[in-house]
Amino acid sequence: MLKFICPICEIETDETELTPGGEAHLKRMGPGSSDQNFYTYLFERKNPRGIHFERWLHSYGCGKWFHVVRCTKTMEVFGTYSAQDTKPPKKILDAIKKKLPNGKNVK
Amino acid sequence: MSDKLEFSNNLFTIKDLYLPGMVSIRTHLFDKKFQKIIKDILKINVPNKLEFTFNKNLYLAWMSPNELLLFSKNLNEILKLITIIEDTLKGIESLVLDVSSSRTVFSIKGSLWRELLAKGTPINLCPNKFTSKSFRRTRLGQVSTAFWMVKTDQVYIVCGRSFKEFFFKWLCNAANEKSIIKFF
Amino acid sequence: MTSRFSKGGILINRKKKLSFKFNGKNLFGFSGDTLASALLANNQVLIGRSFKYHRPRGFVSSGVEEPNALLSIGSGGSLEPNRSATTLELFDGIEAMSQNHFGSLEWDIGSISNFLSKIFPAGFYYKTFIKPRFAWKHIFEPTIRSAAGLGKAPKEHDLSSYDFFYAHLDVVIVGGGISGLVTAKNLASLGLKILLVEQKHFFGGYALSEEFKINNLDSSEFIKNLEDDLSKNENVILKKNFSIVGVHDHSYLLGLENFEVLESEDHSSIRHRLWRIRTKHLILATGAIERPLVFAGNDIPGVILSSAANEFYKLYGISQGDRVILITNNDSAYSAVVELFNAGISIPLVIDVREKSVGELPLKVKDLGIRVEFGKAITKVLGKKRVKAVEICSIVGEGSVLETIICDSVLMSGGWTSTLNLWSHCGGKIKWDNQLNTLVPDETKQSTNELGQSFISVVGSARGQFWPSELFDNMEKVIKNICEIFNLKKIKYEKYQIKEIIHEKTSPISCVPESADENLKGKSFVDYQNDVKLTDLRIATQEGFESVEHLKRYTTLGMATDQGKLSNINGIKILSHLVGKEINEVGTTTFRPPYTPISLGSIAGEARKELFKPIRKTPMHKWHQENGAIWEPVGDWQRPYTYLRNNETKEEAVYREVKNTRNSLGMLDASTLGKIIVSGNDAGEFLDLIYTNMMSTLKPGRCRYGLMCNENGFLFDDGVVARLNEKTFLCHTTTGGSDRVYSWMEEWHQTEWWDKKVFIQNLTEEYAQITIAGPKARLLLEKLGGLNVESKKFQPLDFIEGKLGNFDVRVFRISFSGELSFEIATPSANGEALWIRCLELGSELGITSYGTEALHIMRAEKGFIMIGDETDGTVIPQDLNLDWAVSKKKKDFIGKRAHERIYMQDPNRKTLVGLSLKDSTQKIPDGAYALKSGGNGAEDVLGHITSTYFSPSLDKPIAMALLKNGKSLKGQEVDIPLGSGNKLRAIVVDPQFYDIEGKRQNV
Amino acid sequence: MKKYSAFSLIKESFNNHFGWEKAWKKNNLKKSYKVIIVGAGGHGLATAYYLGKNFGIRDVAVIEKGWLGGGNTGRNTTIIRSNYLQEESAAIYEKSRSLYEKLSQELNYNVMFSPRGVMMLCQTEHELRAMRRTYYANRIFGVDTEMVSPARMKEMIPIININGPRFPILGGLWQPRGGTARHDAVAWGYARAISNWGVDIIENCEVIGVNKNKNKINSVETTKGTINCEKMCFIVAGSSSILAELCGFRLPVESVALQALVSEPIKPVMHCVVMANTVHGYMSQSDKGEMVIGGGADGYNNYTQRGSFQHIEETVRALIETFPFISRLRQLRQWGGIVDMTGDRSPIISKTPIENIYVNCGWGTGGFKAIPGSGWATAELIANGEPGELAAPFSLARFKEGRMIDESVAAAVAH
Ligand SMILES: Cc1cc2nc3c(=O)[nH]c(=O)nc-3n(C[C@H](O)[C@H](O)[C@H](O)COP(=O)(O)OP(=O)(O)OC[C@H]3O[C@@H](n4cnc5c(N)ncnc54)[C@H](O)[C@@H]3O)c2cc1C
Ligand SMILES: NC(=O)c1ccc[n+]([C@@H]2O[C@H](COP(=O)([O-])OP(=O)(O)OC[C@H]3O[C@@H](n4cnc5c(N)ncnc54)[C@H](O)[C@@H]3O)[C@@H](O)[C@H]2O)c1
Ligand SMILES: Cc1cc2nc3c(=O)[nH]c(=O)nc-3n(C[C@H](O)[C@H](O)[C@H](O)COP(=O)(O)O)c2cc1C
Ligand SMILES: [Zn+2]
Repeated sequence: MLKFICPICEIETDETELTPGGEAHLKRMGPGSSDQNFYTYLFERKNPRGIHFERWLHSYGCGKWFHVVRCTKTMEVFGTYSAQDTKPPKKILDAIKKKLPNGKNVK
Repeated sequence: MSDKLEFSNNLFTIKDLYLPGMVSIRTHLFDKKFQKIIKDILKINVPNKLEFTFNKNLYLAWMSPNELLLFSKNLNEILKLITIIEDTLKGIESLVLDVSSSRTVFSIKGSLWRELLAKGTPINLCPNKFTSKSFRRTRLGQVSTAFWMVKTDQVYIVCGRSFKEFFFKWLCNAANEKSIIKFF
Repeated sequence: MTSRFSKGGILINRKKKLSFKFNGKNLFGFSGDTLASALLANNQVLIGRSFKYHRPRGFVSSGVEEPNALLSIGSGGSLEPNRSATTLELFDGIEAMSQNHFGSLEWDIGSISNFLSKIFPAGFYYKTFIKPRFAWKHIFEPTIRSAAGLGKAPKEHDLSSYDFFYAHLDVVIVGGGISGLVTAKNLASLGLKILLVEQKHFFGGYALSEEFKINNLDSSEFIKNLEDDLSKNENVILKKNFSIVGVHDHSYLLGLENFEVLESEDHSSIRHRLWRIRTKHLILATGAIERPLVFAGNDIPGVILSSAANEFYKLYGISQGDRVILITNNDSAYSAVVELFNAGISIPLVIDVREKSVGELPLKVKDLGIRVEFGKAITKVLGKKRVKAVEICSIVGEGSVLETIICDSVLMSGGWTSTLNLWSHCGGKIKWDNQLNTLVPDETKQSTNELGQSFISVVGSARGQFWPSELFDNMEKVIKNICEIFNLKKIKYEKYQIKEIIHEKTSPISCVPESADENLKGKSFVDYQNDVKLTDLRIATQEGFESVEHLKRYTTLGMATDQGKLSNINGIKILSHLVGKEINEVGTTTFRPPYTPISLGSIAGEARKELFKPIRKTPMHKWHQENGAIWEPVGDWQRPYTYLRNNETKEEAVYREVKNTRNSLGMLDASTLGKIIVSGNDAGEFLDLIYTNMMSTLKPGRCRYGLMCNENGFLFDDGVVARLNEKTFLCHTTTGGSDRVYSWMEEWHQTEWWDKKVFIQNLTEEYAQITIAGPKARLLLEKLGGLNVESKKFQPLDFIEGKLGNFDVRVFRISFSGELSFEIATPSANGEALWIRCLELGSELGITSYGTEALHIMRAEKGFIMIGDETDGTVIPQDLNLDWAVSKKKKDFIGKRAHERIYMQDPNRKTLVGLSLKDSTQKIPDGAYALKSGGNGAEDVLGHITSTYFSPSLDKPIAMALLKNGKSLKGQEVDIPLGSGNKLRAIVVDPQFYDIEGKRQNV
Repeated sequence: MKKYSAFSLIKESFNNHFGWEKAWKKNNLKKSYKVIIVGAGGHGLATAYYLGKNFGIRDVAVIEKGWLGGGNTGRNTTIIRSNYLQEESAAIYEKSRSLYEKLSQELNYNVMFSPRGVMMLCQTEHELRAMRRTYYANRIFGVDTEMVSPARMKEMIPIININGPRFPILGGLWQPRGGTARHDAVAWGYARAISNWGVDIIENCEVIGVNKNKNKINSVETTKGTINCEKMCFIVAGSSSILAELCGFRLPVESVALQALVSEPIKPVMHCVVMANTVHGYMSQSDKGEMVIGGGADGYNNYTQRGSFQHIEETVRALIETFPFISRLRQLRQWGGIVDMTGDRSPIISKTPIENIYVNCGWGTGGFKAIPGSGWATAELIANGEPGELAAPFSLARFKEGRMIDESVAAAVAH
């Protein structure tokens, strides 16, 4: 049973109050994009064993989407940030670097 | 549906506050102009995150960074206020809607209300976490709700109107005197 | 004979006698007993039959690890199968029945399989029953199945109630033994919120039945004081009958609190409460469990763990027999012998498999004059339903009998296993410690919480430190650590004085004699409940099932209701021996929740019957209820399917409703339709992206039918959009779609197009909505009065706002039935009143209410699509001839790119057509398929029927279908195979059947 | 290989069963193989089996990072059915089901395939309609099913509650020849058969890299060394994205946890498999007597083989509603598996961007039933380098073309 700090409400929220929304920072491909790009956007996922950038919705709370950085192997949460941030904040990236100095993902 | 929903036992009194008034105000809450307007009209401050402010019969609660819920037990008061607020907010990006019919409010009286609610919501209801200022939206007994404390021994809970009979049954079940823990 | 001493028993209250039944016999016990101790007090040693071979079994333990003593408790709606007698606190009136026997417990016909046990070793069923093929289905499997299971399932509804609770804590301490209590005591003054739980009905754990001094107090007195102390402390919640059963991600714990005794006294009390706990720190003081030794006949009733015998004696005043022997590989088990001897039991022999021991306890036993034999073992236990004697042999060798000793009970001890299940539930690793002869937590591989930090500490014998003087070795460290975690000033830790007991090391031996012959091994049980013997483990490894996981699955070792609490360690020791690997190389199987089985009822909690799932009701629900509505669940909503009058059938009612609406007037509760406000300067632009058609060009005061696709291009919702004013739109959605569409819009707004200036609000519940349809619809609105609804003023797809009678309304002129139709929206609070008003005024116009089925028929007669019928998540608007609602002008909208993909352009896509039957007495069945006429097989499939009805308006069957290249099939015949093997012949037509020119709705 | 039979069992009993051989050999790696299959789950082993049986290709290694059958094959709720809506699905699942019927005899290993019947409940009008559609599709595509009335259902499953106040049962889709099988035995049986042919099964050996030359693979790196191969196929369910990453491409799959639980064993009370899709839960009783229960998958990416308790909760609630008697039974154990969900919830048996690498994955929550059929089809793909009829619709290309095979449309969960 996961819990995250909703960056909007700034409180701990229980998984039962949230809705998962899959990989974050996907670039939407609209009309005119190539078949490959459109396929990548719709279907191809990183699905890493390790650090995952993902989206969650505080559905039973403020109703806002937010970003989470979570390890899919240990469930460690490296931080949460706004859905309108197109990149993860430096603080979170630093925390990840500290955990995985060689840049490789967790085994 | 107009049948009143009421329940009481030795510990709790649960009541549907039949037809109170509610207004949803959507705008950017941090906007200073907006804050002033609210202060002028309602004589209360825009509440902080996860909190509510009040003035006699009026409660103004934080729903999200761009939504407030204005609540009064008196529907007419609210209906009057809506027009005023709407008019005053004209220049500001906002949406003011009467939602009095969308939702209903239950009052739960009884000093053990924290215990009752903790049967259904995962949020931390310890007195130092959920205080007399707090306003929380949560999933409670499978229903989307919001609640706040109006007296030390009384809370108000909002839920969607169509859920109210189900939710009322849930509350009555949770009010079971035989299942008291005295946790808080 | 087992019996109760006339004195003693710390837990029982001899003044309070309780009666209970076992297999119909009336028996008595005392308050404070467990069912197990009460049965033993009545000399009931034979208690059940094993799973596979139906061997007679008795108690081996006194706690949650019990594999044998499983009983069915209660009857009817309160029957509970497989309840271990050792964990059930006795209450008045318990009815207990033994399980898994054909015939009586004493004379079980099923025990024939015991004689065949040699032919039926582990995994035998994979090797046989293969041929002939039909025999498996008709003979073998039914035979195997009929032998399955232990107790019988209840047949009636469960009458008990179950409770839930969410708790947030700083520290949870699991285990109310001496270690847990002392830890709590040390933390109690820190101001942290602490929960200490003990699964049993008493505190103290093993220390309660042990004799040692702590701070100069008797251990039992020390515990009593601690308990009293803690129960007065505000920061500590002390709970008995409460078991932590699971540790889940992000430090989420599940705990089950048991109120069975209370419930037996007061039926309105709850039975179980499932606690869902978030804790910052978790302390395991879960203690240790004694291991059996593996020798022939170690399962015969009367063979019991030495610690269990000791507990039964000290806590409940029970003696296991008149002549008791002990077999042990360690010193600790000697204490039971001392106790029993002092109580006057005859102890003919203590067998110690070790070469020697100069520990204090063995010496004491010798001093008492008890015969102790070192380096010896048990060849086998004699007796069938009760121990009669044991044959003694040397530990080395195959087990030639040296001597036979008469006795009626055998105590055994194979050392101790620390209880570390909870340490591992969430990924923590454990390792074997040869020195301590137990599993210990691997501190380098711990479970972690959401911060990636470890959050579990282990204290007491759960760490493998079993002797009293060692119990608190790491207590100071744990307390300090907690102070650091919570940023508290370090507190002084008080040292405890416990006299050290000089002891010898436990022997690693767990099977005796070491080279027992095959016949003995075939009677030496490792897993009692599942009848896994030494020979099974040998055969399995010989066949290559050497991974501990394969061994488990092949032999079912550790898969019984006790989950291997007694058997797992012996199992891996034996495995390590068989494959010649270190225990740590062999590893353990995975510990999984729950630690002890929990009732499914407690998992469901209160969510059963009417609280199972939320039900949503419209403002007019009560009226529907009182007027014959048959309900149809749509999402969480309940909608009237139709209203039954007098003795009508469902079908008759529906046809009546359709005809009445078409001929005069009908009204429908449409309140469940989704109503979403989208408002702001960019609202039009935003909706242009959400809908396939153009919404920004809609004029205020007007409505437009719109479609929504997902990014895959598939149609997922539709509805009428009304432009309320320059910047505000009201979007109607389907009943099931309102929440989905609202979240959909929010998601796109928040995560992709947050620059668009809009606010979105779901007003579904704010308005009750009533559809007034039929030729007399306008008359009714005029009667209600207040609005000008003349056809010139109020055109199709217009809406007006104002007062209708006394009601604040918004009226839309939209039609889903093909009739002249108005949808009236009014605040929900007035919904019921308006509905009743319409009925009153409409009665002389012949109004009738209609339900969803009539609605569906009427829309099908008109060829209107229905989300969920004509669509199924794979259909694009173009398939439904809705190209006109898909903008070609817009640069972008959700789904547009997807429509450009090859397969979406395929001319062979299925498209919507109508079907008309030649024989109008027939009806095309729901879900049927259409084939090329004359076709039979899969290659002839054209598509499937999406909607099919008998049309009361046209008095003939109608249907719609999605057929391959449907447009090209117009006028052709297709075949529709029926379940019966017959076929219907249909003609492909336009999917509009009724009032094709649309005259009726445009009046 | 010693033949298994009642006779050999009795004979061995006189010899204290000392004569049994290893079910599959513990081999050492050779330098090179014609085909390397990564993943010794049911699908990997079955693929090796049909490669040997149908194409005579036996110079094969099956590489397994843990213990054979320890992935989802060893942790599923063992439901076998083929009453799928879409033609392509029906074809492969029905092929599979029919292979299951004779699998014990074919492998000389009792996989305990138990055609006890699968009942899918209809609890709303909408579901009833959708199920009827499936029924008619089944008739045409050669899958034997029938619709049953609530009354008939009550006769067949006396413990069911057909009058649930909230979701009364309106009917059911019954597949009499669906059922269950002993999941571990399926893996062990295939392993025994291929090992007997000389196929190497290498356990405790993880593939950690692939060596490519241009667009072709020539060897794989494992924790036990480098192995050359002519072709490679990875069949690793929840780990598919990881293998794909090693190979240098991505897949349209996500790994999520699916959980199951068992009750304590009770005497037989329910003789068929029941699936309740509206309330979302399914249950059958194993030959040992436990009620085997499963439900919905988590919605977030996960590699831990643990899931969130809320799904257990929802599943149990749903089943108590449908089978009130289970309320007083106890949950004995719960566990999770990592399943690979594709964009349309249908599997992938396909060529990949790398010329001689093939993939079989995406079975998600429902691939146990497909093991023989999928092995059959995958063997064909590997042997010929091109998919046969069964596999062709399940290519990766379908996602680009928009030609999805969506089973969820029939309102069915995919088990
Ligand atoms: C709880 C649950 C219930 C289910 N219920 C059903 C059901 O009732 N009916 C049904 O039909 N299906 C069901 N399924 C789905 C079914 O179990 C799977 O679809 C099926 O078992 C997949 O088999 P597989 O052989 O593809 O994968 P697996 O059995 O998972 O095998 C893959 C193997 O690959 C190995 N591997 C991974 N990475 C590497 C590497 N780098 N190197 C070497 N080896 C590697 C893994 O260790 C594993 O052994 C269920 C699944 C779960 C989890
Ligand atoms: N001399 C020896 O070799 C030896 C060996 C073993 C035990 N002992 C004695 O046993 C005692 C050990 O004390 P301790 O406190 O460490 O252990 P304990 O076994 O006395 O107490 C542990 C308690 O935790 C409870 N528990 C376990 N799992 C639980 C769960 N999941 N939820 C709720 N409760 C749970 C148990 O019911 C038990 O009461 C000492 O008195 C020690 O002398 C001695
Ligand atoms: C069909 C089926 C039946 C099972 N029955 C039992 C059982 O009776 N007892 C038990 O302890 N576990 C049972 N299990 C669960 C396994 O012990 C184990 O949890 C599961 O295979 C997952 O492996 P893991 O827990 O080692 O990760 C069963 C599993 C399956 C798939
Ligand atoms: Zn929030």
